[in-house]
Amino acid sequence: MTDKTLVLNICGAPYASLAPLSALRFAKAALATGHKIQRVFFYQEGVTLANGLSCPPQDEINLTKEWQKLAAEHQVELAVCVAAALKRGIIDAKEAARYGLEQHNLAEGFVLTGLGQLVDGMANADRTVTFNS
Amino acid sequence: MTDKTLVLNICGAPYASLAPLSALRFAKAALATGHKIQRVFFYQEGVTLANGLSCPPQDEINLTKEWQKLAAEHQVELAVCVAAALKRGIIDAKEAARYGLEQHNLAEGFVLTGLGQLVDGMANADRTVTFNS
Amino acid sequence: MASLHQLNAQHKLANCLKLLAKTDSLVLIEAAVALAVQADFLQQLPQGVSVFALSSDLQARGLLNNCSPAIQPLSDAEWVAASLEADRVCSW
Amino acid sequence: MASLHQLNAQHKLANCLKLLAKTDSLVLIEAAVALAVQADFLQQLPQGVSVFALSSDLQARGLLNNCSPAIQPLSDAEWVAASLEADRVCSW
Amino acid sequence: MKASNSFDLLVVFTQPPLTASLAKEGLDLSLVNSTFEQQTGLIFLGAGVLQLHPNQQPDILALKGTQAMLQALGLYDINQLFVDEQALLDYSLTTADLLLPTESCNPLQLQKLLATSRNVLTF
Amino acid sequence: MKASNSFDLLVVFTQPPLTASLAKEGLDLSLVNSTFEQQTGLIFLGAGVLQLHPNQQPDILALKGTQAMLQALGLYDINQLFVDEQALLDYSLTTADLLLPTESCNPLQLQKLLATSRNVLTF
Repeated sequence: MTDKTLVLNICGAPYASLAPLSALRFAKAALATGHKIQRVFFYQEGVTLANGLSCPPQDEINLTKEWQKLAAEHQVELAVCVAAALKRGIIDAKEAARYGLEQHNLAEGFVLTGLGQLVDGMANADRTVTFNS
Repeated sequence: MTDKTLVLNICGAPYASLAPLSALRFAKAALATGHKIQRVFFYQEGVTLANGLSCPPQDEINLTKEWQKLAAEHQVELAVCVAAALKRGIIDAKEAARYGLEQHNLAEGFVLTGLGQLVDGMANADRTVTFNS
Repeated sequence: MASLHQLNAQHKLANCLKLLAKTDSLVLIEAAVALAVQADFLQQLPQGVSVFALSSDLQARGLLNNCSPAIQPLSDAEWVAASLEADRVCSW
Repeated sequence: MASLHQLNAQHKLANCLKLLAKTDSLVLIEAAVALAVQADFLQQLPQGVSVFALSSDLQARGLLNNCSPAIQPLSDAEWVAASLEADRVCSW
Repeated sequence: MKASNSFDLLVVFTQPPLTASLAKEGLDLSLVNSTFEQQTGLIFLGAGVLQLHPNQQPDILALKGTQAMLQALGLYDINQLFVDEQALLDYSLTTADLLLPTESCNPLQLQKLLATSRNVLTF
Repeated sequence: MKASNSFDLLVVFTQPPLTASLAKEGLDLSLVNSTFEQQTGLIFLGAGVLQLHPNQQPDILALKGTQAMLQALGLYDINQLFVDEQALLDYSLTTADLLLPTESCNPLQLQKLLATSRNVLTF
């Protein structure tokens, strides 16, 4: 049962759902028991975790930072569905330029990408686990 | 039944809910039948409508722009709960400076304000109508 | 002192029914208009409750013609009027 | 070819039950752990389904000690193991 | 039941604890409402009665929970808490089990609270 | 029922039309899945059967709807659509009423579809 490859699919927003927090618990437990998280995909409202401008109260968990930390420590890819993100106003510098916007907000460590990355992940990982809103 | 004062309380996000769209329909019908929209308050996930970086597909309705237009034409106040907004990464230039952030994204025409504006609205309007997620 | 209950999702019906008095009204909006074509919906309501559903929401989902005759379709203007006629709107 | 059904909200139970085979398992997570202390929950399930609930989610809500003995609390590590032992995870 | 209750705002909690931040946002609003000298009543409906379940430990999930806010209600003169009698039965609870003093209400009593309040918000 | 079905991905629709953008996002994923040569099956469960209700006019709400995407499924070789027999009864529908050809399934048949698919996503 050790050394399996996992893909996590996060579809719920922080605050409106517990999806990013539950997925974080799952990811930590998976890594601690010898498995690999190949990719975390953010779809639907889940893309809002990648908003780099969120300022939670100081005494509350900052889920965006927690995911950035986990991804950096364990080389986990944080892939954000670009179509879902643009609709919801999560945008990197490159897309902002393309849309003529002066500001951008994609948090460091997250990458805008296509739905194909989720499909590829589901096809190749040993197990895909979704966290809904 | 004419000339009543209304407050609308929008608690659901665009895409994840129909709250901003239903409230827009309600507001247009209310204005068309002679009533006044004193204030629109955005709470919970509703604050994400005020994200000025959202780029919906060109063939889809842009709800942020629709609300900006309605507000400008009818002098409607678009009040966004500041605590709910900061947590979710909806931030104006002033708050961004306070938090040491280089970017900001509050859409034009929306104002960050306290929950007191909702309480004041409910206490004084003839009717408050909430649009949940 | 009647309330207008505004229901926007089917799964919120159980809680709505706890506060729905027989002198109150219920308006189905958004995806909750699906209840208007559901076989056992009306018999769950207390006798006497007036039930409305937003016309545009029904029509957008193809349900206007299947809607039970006991449920009255409302234009957006009638929705605003019903919200003002009631003593309060309780949104679920 | 058994599935692990991951349920995170009480109101999704009705749809989950439509796909829940008697050889499948069910894990209650997040606020759905409230089902673990609800009087008529277990009798809605097909005979034979193994039911789990996340220990931390129960404890965070004060429900660990009230949880039915027929429901097995899972640590996060056991949750991962259960997700890998099943043939697939169906998240509601 | 205090039959003459009439609230400026009735806040209705319908979800179990730690369902998104719904309960927290409902309590924030209740407290602000009270600072505006508006009479506030709270109803715990359906699974919302679990908001008052004792021994909650939200810190286990690194979450904040609402226990401190619930304890603060009294300081804001919010003392009228009503719980859904049927929900207590569904979750095998009595009012004595709950975190705060509450009044158990049958459907007609709950409906009367709504019928006599100026505004209502559900969370 | 085509007993030998075995899908790489089963996409389950559970909500009525125009419930947020859930159905659209499920269909987007189905189409992309197909372009990756992955076998895709769709189940319309509970109120999800209304996704296939005829005469939808989402433009009345200035919304886009999913009719064009549903019509495109065949071009992507997605022809296996299954509907929940009980839900058809609940909404007084038959498969003949629906926008696309579908197969009506009882609970055991629905459960078998899940048991023989590699991955599943619910919308």
